[in-house]
Formats: sequence, structure tokens, C-alpha cells
Amino acid sequence: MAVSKRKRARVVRGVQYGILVAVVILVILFADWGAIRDAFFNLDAAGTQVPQIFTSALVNTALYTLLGFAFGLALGLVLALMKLSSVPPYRWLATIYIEFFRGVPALLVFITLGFGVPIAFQIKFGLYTTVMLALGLVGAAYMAETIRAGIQAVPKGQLEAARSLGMSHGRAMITIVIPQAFRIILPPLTNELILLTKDSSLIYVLGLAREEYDLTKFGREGLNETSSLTPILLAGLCYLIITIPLSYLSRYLERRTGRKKAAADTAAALEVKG
Amino acid sequence: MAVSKRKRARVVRGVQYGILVAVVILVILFADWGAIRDAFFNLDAAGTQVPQIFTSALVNTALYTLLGFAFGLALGLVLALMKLSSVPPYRWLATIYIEFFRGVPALLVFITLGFGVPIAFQIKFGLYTTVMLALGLVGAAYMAETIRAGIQAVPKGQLEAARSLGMSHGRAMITIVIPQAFRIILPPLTNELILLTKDSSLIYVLGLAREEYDLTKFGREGLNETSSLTPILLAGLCYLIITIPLSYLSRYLERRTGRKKAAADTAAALEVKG
Amino acid sequence: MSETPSTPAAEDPVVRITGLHKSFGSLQVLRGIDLEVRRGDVVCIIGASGSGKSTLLRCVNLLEVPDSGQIVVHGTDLTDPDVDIDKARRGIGMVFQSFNLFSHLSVVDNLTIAQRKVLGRSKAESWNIANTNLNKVGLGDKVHSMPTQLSGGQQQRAAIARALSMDPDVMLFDEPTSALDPELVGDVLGVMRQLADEGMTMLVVTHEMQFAKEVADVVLFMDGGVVVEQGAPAQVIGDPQHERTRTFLSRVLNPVQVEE
Amino acid sequence: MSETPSTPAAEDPVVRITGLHKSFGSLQVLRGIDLEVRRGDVVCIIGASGSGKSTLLRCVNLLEVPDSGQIVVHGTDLTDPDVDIDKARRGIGMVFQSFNLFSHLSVVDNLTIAQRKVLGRSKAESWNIANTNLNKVGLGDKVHSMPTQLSGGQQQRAAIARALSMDPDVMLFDEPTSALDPELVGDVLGVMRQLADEGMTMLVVTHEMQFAKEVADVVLFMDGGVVVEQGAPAQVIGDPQHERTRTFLSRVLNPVQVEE
Amino acid sequence: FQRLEPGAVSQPGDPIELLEAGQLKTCTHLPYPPFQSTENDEIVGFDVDVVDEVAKRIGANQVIFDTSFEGIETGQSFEIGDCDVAAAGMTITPERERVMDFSDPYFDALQSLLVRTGSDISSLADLRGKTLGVQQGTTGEEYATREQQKNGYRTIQFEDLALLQTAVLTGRVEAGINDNGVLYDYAKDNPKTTVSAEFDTGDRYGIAVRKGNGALLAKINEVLAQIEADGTYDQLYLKWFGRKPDSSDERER
Ligand SMILES: Nc1ncnc2c1ncn2[C@@H]1O[C@H](COP(=O)(O)OP(=O)(O)OP(=O)(O)O)[C@@H](O)[C@H]1O
Ligand SMILES: Nc1ncnc2c1ncn2[C@@H]1O[C@H](COP(=O)(O)OP(=O)(O)OP(=O)(O)O)[C@@H](O)[C@H]1O
Ligand SMILES: [Mg+2]
Ligand SMILES: [Mg+2]
Repeated sequence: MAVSKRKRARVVRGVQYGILVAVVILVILFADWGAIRDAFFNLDAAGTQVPQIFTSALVNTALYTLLGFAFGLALGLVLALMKLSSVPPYRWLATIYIEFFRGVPALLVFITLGFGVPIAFQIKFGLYTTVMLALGLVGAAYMAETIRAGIQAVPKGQLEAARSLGMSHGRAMITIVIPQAFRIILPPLTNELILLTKDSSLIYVLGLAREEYDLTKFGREGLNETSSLTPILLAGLCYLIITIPLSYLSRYLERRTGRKKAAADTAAALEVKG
Repeated sequence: MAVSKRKRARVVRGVQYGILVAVVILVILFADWGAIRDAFFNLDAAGTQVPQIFTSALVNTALYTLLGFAFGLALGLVLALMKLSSVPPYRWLATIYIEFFRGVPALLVFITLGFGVPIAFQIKFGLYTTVMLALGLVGAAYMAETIRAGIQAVPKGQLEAARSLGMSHGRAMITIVIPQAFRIILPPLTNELILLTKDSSLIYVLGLAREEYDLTKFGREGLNETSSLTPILLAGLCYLIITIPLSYLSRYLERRTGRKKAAADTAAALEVKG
Repeated sequence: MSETPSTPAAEDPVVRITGLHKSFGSLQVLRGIDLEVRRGDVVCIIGASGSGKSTLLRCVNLLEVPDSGQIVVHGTDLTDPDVDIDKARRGIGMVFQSFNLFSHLSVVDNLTIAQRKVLGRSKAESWNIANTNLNKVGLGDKVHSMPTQLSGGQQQRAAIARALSMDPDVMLFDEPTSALDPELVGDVLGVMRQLADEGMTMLVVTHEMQFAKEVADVVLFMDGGVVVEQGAPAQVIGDPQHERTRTFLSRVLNPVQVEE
Repeated sequence: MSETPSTPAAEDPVVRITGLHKSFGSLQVLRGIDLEVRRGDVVCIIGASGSGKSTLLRCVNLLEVPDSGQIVVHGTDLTDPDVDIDKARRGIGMVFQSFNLFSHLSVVDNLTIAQRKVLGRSKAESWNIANTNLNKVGLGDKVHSMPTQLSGGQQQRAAIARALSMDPDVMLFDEPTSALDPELVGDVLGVMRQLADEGMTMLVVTHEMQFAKEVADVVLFMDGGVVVEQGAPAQVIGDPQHERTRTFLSRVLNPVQVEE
Repeated sequence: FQRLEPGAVSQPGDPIELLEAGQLKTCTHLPYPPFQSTENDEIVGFDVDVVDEVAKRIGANQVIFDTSFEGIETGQSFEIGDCDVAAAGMTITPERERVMDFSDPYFDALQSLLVRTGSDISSLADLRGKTLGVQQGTTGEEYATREQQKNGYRTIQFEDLALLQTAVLTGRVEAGINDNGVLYDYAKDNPKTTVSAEFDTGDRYGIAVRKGNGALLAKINEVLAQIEADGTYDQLYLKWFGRKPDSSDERER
């Protein structure tokens, strides 16, 4: 297709580059670079943040996220099995749970869990427990659907083949279906870890001591202290340190799963020649 | 498979029901029902919220979300086309944008946009513009990937068939590929509308006048005034009024797309008999 | 659990189906099937798409549960609610159109896992048996390959070897070559022919008329959920008695001649 | 834009390919193809999977851009960088293995959209032509169906009708029946035979040896990106000269006989 | 969008320039009863009434804008042109004076401790090894941080007053520190909590304007003096705190 209408293609490309250059020039002229530098790249402000943002805030964000992820994964697995259960009340409960937590902002869940539940049940959780529960409850709703979809995505033929070899349903699930489901859900699960990392920015509503600050809280606090946006920008970059590698990992895993099929096709094509 | 081991199956099911009943009983005994009723189902507190929560807060949340969605969709389409562009700088810009906004919490984006950009560029947006930009910038990153995937999910053969009939690349995209891509992305786009609805709960950080309150801000205010969680619960239910129908719509659209393939298979099977 | 009667009398059929009915919702797929397969027989089932061939085969190892009728395999009545179906299935090997090798396990693990977990064989023993069967189907050099590294034809042969490793009394094949490129069909049919020659009892759903003609002892033509015609291949394929059989065969055997 | 020379001399070949090379990365798929197709000829291309048959066909309407060599169709050199390829493609009909009907358009819209948008025909005229061609392929009653409501065989016939509606000088078929159930193959081959009888120039990649034998004027056997053998069907299929051709044919024609 | 106009520097007596003619835009952070809170869908409170007096005398309507307290106290709300004045129960501090200009003090604030009823905590010293809730950006937080070393407690920071108060109620923190006015108001409605201590930290509330807006500032000071003199101030005080101010001399000190 590349051969056709060379000239027209050249013109089109020229116009595209033109627009790009025009936009860049406009931004350069329009923006107040001094103010931008002061606001976003204020070295003094950055100085007051480093190294705590790495040694404390980044670590806390990762820790909170992992706590929530672990609890959410466990609860999500239970919910997924409930949704696939043959007992209707379990399916109903799981469906209600999932619909509810997928439909309501995490912020409301955090407030309810941090302040409402202690009032209602007259119990008190430590911060880590609260964070684990709050992030986990939200994450579980997403992971439940992922896990369920993963189990159902294993071709029915795999279960049938296992059964036809004399395996019981339970054994076939454990030795054949769930290991394959796990590979299928690894990429979306990684994506849910990213979502939880971002949702962890909301735990400030639970109330935090200085050494418990996560990245967002730390950045906002820095904004107050320095009146510069640099701390917020730093916090944002710290999130990217976590989320971008995860997102590449997720895509890598996805590609690897996809490539297997391609490999099979190639092998089939080769056999003829060999 | 249902025939095998009837008795064992009956025992397993009995145990499952038993667990369910035990959990229900535990919850009944454990919870402080008076406090729960006061906290969650406080009619007085509800009374002070209704009808404004419906006539104002719910409407505002829907409005903010739609503003953000509209802007995000437009920007997302541009980004998707940039990512598919043959001009490398466009692809790079789109990739950087998408990676950044997918990796950073919406809260940070809102704070930056609400406080940072006005200072840096010495310009000020009205509330609606700010909300549209803030939600739209976040949503665009998600929608860009969805739209790009949708365009790429249209089988290559459709474009090739159109080209082989003598259509130009542009005409083939417009008459054949994009209409089909749109059907493919309708379900995930609906899901992104749900995500934006939930993200709109964060716009309170931009500062809101009373009549501009969204559901979350309204609920939190109610919590302050009534010292009851009922307003938060009410706000949560209002979100569900928006999100649950959308989520069913999304699944319906997805099923409809899926069913078409099934219909084709059936038709093929029938021809032989006829 | 009930007991499987041991070594049934030699003249007993390996598979005996009587009055088998099966519906999916309102769709009657099997409408009274009677069939006996004697030890060592190769029965080929042919018929148009949707005629119920796969459903019949799947009923024979209860992947589909019949609505009514009786299925006795090797002396065990599978439709008895108290039968241990997992145990009964061990005697019935099944080969699917889509191979269904366990995609997360290597070829040899595919062959040994059920031997070990279901029959309780030792690792060494199951490995030996797996090796023997892989050599038999010409895949002695693919022991450690993953299924995705095999061509469709190789996958299907591995699937046959997997079923054989459980020492089945009867093997069921559901269009084992339909998903293969034309040139890979031959290898799989070759393995099946060899199995038949060795005296395996086989029930084969197939579109390969040449194979049916040459290998089958009995050919069965199904249409609309009933067996329309049944007999030696020379008779059913060579000289069909029923109009429906003739139409089907002419379509399948001479696709080019069919007119608009 | 360059001009397409009008009405080339009658003795000119409709398609002339010289020294065609094509690689994908380091994989040389076509390694010097020369081919002439005369008006009204039916050329069948056979060969093993991966031998480059599809790539050759796709080069003929520039769905793949050749690395070197010349492709002249109906007097237009497609490899000339200044040629209006969209215009040249109108004269070349292509039928794909996977049908590729536009899935969001009804059958008649599939047939009329390019007529209207590319040839600028009126709605009425394009509709008339669509109807004529649908009747020709036996789908006169499916005008308003959506592609998903058709069987594979019907979809493929609609795709042929769609290509015909552009009044092509030559039709390319890439394994038009490989994706079909065996029983649906006949209808499509019937339509193709009829087209050949009407004098359409056709280039057909196929595994249907029966069709090649009966309908082709020339059969071409490809292997490893070159044409190994070429001639009348009786010669190439009936009495192949090359070892590679013989091996391929024996595998395809007698799958059962192939040994382990 | 509109381009930000930083706002000209003005002197006392210059004409008062408002962001929008006829509107006196007030930034505040809800809720902070009895200074500002929502009642029956209206924002009311002591601060609201005081600023209303100012608005009345410059012929404008007060329009209240609820924004984050950090936005107010860092001066950003002024910089981005959100409001003319900020009245948010805000204590005059040197840090804040660097980014905005304050009126004369209009209220004496004492810091106080909110605890659960029955708790034996009645001073910061009692909190050793325990947790003290503070509201982000308040003078209470500043005070608590200053006294932390000496008394050995942990401070937990909350985004707004309501969350701080609820945290005391649920036991998430042992005590919460904030200005006495708001905490008494809460304890009145929530008998499970009580105010157990007050500290005079010398805090004075002021109304803030954008740095350099001398014309508006002078007008505010003028109005504050007027309502002090004509008794309006005492009336408002009685209305919102249920008693007369202790003595005007003390406030002026
Ligand atoms: N699980 C199922 N649920 C509902 N209908 C089914 C199911 N399995 C099969 N059918 C239907 O039962 C009928 C017979 O199916 P079956 O697979 O037995 O046919 P077949 O003869 O094997 O055809 P083919 O040659 O296409 O494999 C078909 O109409 C099919 O759609
Ligand atoms: N777009 C592509 N990119 C990379 N490799 C390709 C591409 N298209 C085809 N190939 C490779 O080129 C070789 C020839 O492909 P081609 O499709 O022409 O073979 P074929 O003879 O049509 O085979 P088949 O009978 O399987 O259709 C194959 O090895 C194939 O994997
Ligand atoms: Mg079948
Ligand atoms: Mg091909």
C-alpha cells in the first residue's frame, strides 16, 4: 500500500509535522516558563522532600498497596469461587458484593470503613488493618471478576479431557484448570495492582501520622510547606516508578501468552516442510 | 457429570449451606444493630438530604462525569490516532501522555490542575472547565487505549477487502473500519464512563460552592451535619443508580457483539440440513 | 460406590447402548439410539453436521448426561446413579477434535499425570508407559516438548498416546482430523489404522470416507438424531439403501459436481 | 497519477509477472516468480503450506509490496511508484479464504458500497448490478441478510458476487473453500466453475485437486518461493516430473496411505 | 478561561476592587461550626455574619466558596483569583502573613482537647505514648507539633474537622486538638465526647485578603471597629456562642 500516491503521502506527512511544530511553538510562547520552573522544578522544595519521599512515602505506598492486594486477592478468589458455585445464595452474595464495590467510589468505601464501621460495630482497627481492609475490599471486587473470567477462559475441552481420563471434578480443577487460569489472569492481575497503587492515594482520609504518610499525602504536605508544585510532581514521578514497570510487565506477560498460539501455528506450518 | 457421586455432592452442598448459615448467625449476634440503624439508616439524617441529593448532587455528579467523558472521548480519539500515526513524534507524545496519566492517581492530577496550572500559566478556569479538563485528561488516557485497540481489533481482512475493491486507505477507514471499531469499543467505553463517574468523587479538592456539590461532597457534608453515616450511604446508593445500569448496559452490548458470531455458526450448521 | 464386574464374558459387547435419548432444551438431538460394539470392532459414525454424532460419542463417557436409555460399557451401566463415573471413565479413551492437550504441561507430563493421580502408578512406571505410547505414535523425540511447540497433527497423536496410556478398553474419536491441515491428516489416520489393526475397539466420528471404507468393520449413518443405516462399509458407503444416505454421500464425495 | 493504457492488444497477457521477489524480514518468501496469464485462462496454484502461494496472489493486487520484479496487470505496471494503485485495483477482484464480507453492512450494501464510493455509480445502477450478481451465485433471496446470518458457503459466494460487481478483468481466489465445512465446498466451487466457463480470467490458490484437474487451464506447483512445475493439469497433477511435486501430490491425494 | 490578573497593589482609601462587581467572594473551608457550617442547605455561622457586615457596607453580596483549607492558608486561593477575602476561623500566624494580609483580630481562640466521655486525659502530658488527632493546616496542629517533643505523643493528621471529631468518637485517636469554639459545638451534639482541656496559645482569628489589597483591608478593619462600637459584635457573639464575649480588652490585648 505504501507505493500508492507517494506525493500525496508526502504532503500529508508534511502537514502533520507542521501542526506539531506549530503547537510546540505556541506552548513555548504562551507558557510562563519562569513560573513553571518555580512551580514544578523548584530545587529547594525538592531538597526538603528527598530522601524521605523515597525512604518513607514510596515505601509506605508500596506497603499499603501490597497489603490491600494480598487481602483483595484472597477475598477475590473466594468471591470468584462463590460466583461459580452451584449454591444460589453464594452466587447472589458474590454478585451483590461485586456490583456494590465496583459501582461506588473508593473514597466513600474508605470513609465508611474508617469511620462508619468502627461506630457501628464498636470495634477499632489499627491503621494497617484498616488500609488492608479498605484497599482489599475495593480490589477484591475487581479481582473476583478477573479470576472468574480466567477460570472460565480455560477451554472447556481441558476440563473434559481431564474428566475423560478419569479425574474427579475437584482434581481436574486443581491440577489442570486453575494452573492454566492463573497464567491467563496474570496480566490483568498486574493491572489491578496498578489500580490499587493509585487507589492507595486515598487513604489519607483515614488520618495518618507523619511517618505513615503515603506519596500523595507526602506530596500535598510538601505543597503546603513549600508553596511549590514540585513535591506533587515528585510524588507523581514516584508513582510512575511503581506503575510503569508494572504496566510493562503486564504487557510482556500478555504478549507471552499470545505468542504461544503463534508458535503453535508456525510449528504446524513447519511440519509440512520437514 | 451430575450423575456421579450423588451422595458426596449432597454432603458437600450441605456443608456449604451450613457455613453460610453460621456466618449469618455470627453477624447477627456480633453486630450492634441499634448503632448500625442509627449510623446507616437514620431517617432524620436521610430527611435532611432528600431531595437535594437527587435534584442537585446526583445531577451534578452526572453532569461533571458527562463533561469529562465528552472531552476525554475527543482527546482519546486524537491520542488513539496519534498512537496509530506513521509520524514517530506523534506516537511518542501519545505514549508518554497515556503512560503518565494511567500511572498517576487522579487525585494528584486534580490538585495539579486546580492549583498548579493556574499559577504556572496565570490563567484561571471556571469550575466546569476545570472539571472537564481534570476528568477528561484522566479519562482520555484510558479511552485512547480502548479506541486504539478497537481499531486494531477490526480484522485486517476488512481493510484488505475494502482496499482490494479500490477504496483509498482513508475511505476504507471511514466507511469500513471505524464503524466496526465503534461497535467493538462500545462496551469498554461504557465501563470507562463508570470509572469516570467514580473519579468525579475527587473533584471536591478543587473547591466547590454549595450548589456545585457532587454526591461525595454532599454525603460528607451530611456526615458532618448529622453525625450519621446515612448520608454517605445515600450517596453510595446514588452512585449505584448511575453505575449499575451502565454496567448492565456494557455487559448487554458485549453479549450482543458475542452473539453475532454464534448466530453465524448456527446459520452455517443449518444450511446443510436445509 | 458400586463394583465394576470383572472380565465380562468374551462374547459380551464392549459397548451396548439401548434407547438413548438426549435433548438440549427443546432440541431433541438423540431420538432413540441402539448400538452394540463388539470387542475389536471399529465403528465409524458418519452424518451431516448437527445430526448428533458428537453428542452420541460424548454420552458414551457421560460428558453429556443422557435423558433416558441405557449405556453399558465393559459391563458397567453408566446411567446407574450410584456408579463411580470417574472409575468407569478410566476404561474409555476419548480423542477430541481440538486435541485438548493440557497446555501447561509438557508432552510426557500430559501422558503421565492421569496415570499417577488416577491410577496411582509410580513415576517410573508411568514414564515407561508414556514413552512406549509416544514411540508408537511416532513422537518418541517430542517427550519434553510443550504442546504449543507441536503441529496439530503431532498434538493429536500425542492426545491419542495419552488416552492409550490409561489402557482403555475402548477408544472414542470425535472427528480427530477435522481441525488439521489436509497434509497432516495422513499421519493421524495412520496411527488410528495401526490401532485398529492391533485389535483396539474403536468408535470413530469422521468425515474421512476413505478411512471408513478401508478400516471400519461397521459404518453408521446418522441423521436427525437416529441411525438411518448401518452395516459393512461396502454396503453403507458403496451401496446406500436410503435416499438421505445417498444425498449425504454424493455431497461429501463429489463436492465439485454439486450444482447451484 | 499516471494513465492506464486503454484496451491493450488482445494477445497481451492479462497478468504478466517477471522476476518477482518478496521477503518478510529475513524470510525469503518469493524468490523469482515469472508468470503470464492469458485472457480467459484459469490458473490454479498448488503447493505446501508456507510455499508462498498467498503472498504471490497478494502481490498481484499490491496487498503486499514486492521487493523487486514487475507486475503488469491489464497493461498497468503496478510496481511503478506513480501508478494510482486504488484505480488499478478496481480491475482486480480478490476473494479471501476468510470471506471478509463487511460485517456491519447487509449483503446488498456489501455489493454496492464500493460501486458507489469508488466507481461513482448511482444507487439504482449499483443495486441492479448487485442483484444480477447475487442471482448469479444463487443468493437472490439473501439481499437484505446480514453476513452473520449466512453460512460460510453463502458468505463466500456473496464475496465473489461483491468482487464481480466491480467488473474486474481478473479474479484472484486465495483458498476460497479452505474455511468451509466439507459439505459447503461444492456450492462455492460450482460458482467458480461457472465463472470459468463464462471466460473469466482467474488465478486460484487451492487444495481442491479435483477442481484443479477439471477446471484449470494451467496448474502451477510452488515450493519454497519458486514455481517448480507448471503446465496443463493432466501433466502436472497426472504425471508430475519433479520429486517434490510427486511427494506433495501423494500426501494430498491419499492421506490414508501415508505411513508413520 | 480567563487570564489571571494578579491584582493591583492598593492603599487604604483607594477604591475597592472586587473580583466581580457586586460580589464579595469569601473563601472558607467547611465545616467549622459555629464559624461556618451548613444548616438547611445554607451556609451560616459567626464568620459568615461578620463578613456580611462588611459586604453590606461596601454594597456587595457575600458569595461563599468552599475550598480546601490548604488552598486558603497557602495563599493559593488568592493567587488564582478564587476570592476577595478568606474567613475560615483562621488564626493569624507569621507564615500566613507572608502570603496574605490579615485584618485586626476579631476573635480570641483557645485550643482545646476533645476526648471521649469518661477518658482521664485532661492535658497534653496525659497523652504520652498515645495518639493525638490534628486537623491538617490548623494552628492546633502547629501547637501539637511544637509540644510533641515534650509530651511524647503521636499526631495523626486528618483532612477535615469532621473526620477528626469522628476519629475521637470511634477511638481511632485518644484525643483531638482544635479551636475551642468548634469542639464545644460538637461535644454539645455528641454526648459521647467532651472537651477536657483548654490552652491559651494566644491565637487570634483574622480575616485575610490578597497580599497588597490595602483598600479592602482598611475597609474591613473599619467595619470591625464599627460593629465593636455599636454592639453588633456582642449580639453576633451571643447568637453563635450562647454567651457574651469575656471582655473586649482581653481581645484587644
Ligand atoms: N451443549 C449443547 N447445548 C445446546 N445444544 C447443543 C449442545 N451440544 C450440541 N448441541 C446441538 O445439538 C445438535 C447436535 O450436535 P452434535 O455436536 O452432536 O452434532 P454433530 O453431528 O457432531 O455435528 P458436527 O459434524 O457439526 O460436529 C446441534 O444442533 C448442536 O447445535
Ligand atoms: N505479513 C507477513 N509477515 C511475516 N511473514 C509472513 C507474512 N505473510 C506471510 N508470511 C510468511 O511467509 C511464508 C509464506 O506465506 P504464504 O501465506 O504465502 O504461504 P502459503 O503458501 O499461502 O501457505 P498456506 O497454504 O498456509 O496459506 C510463510 O512462512 C509465512 O509465515
Ligand atoms: Mg461433532
Ligand atoms: Mg495461503
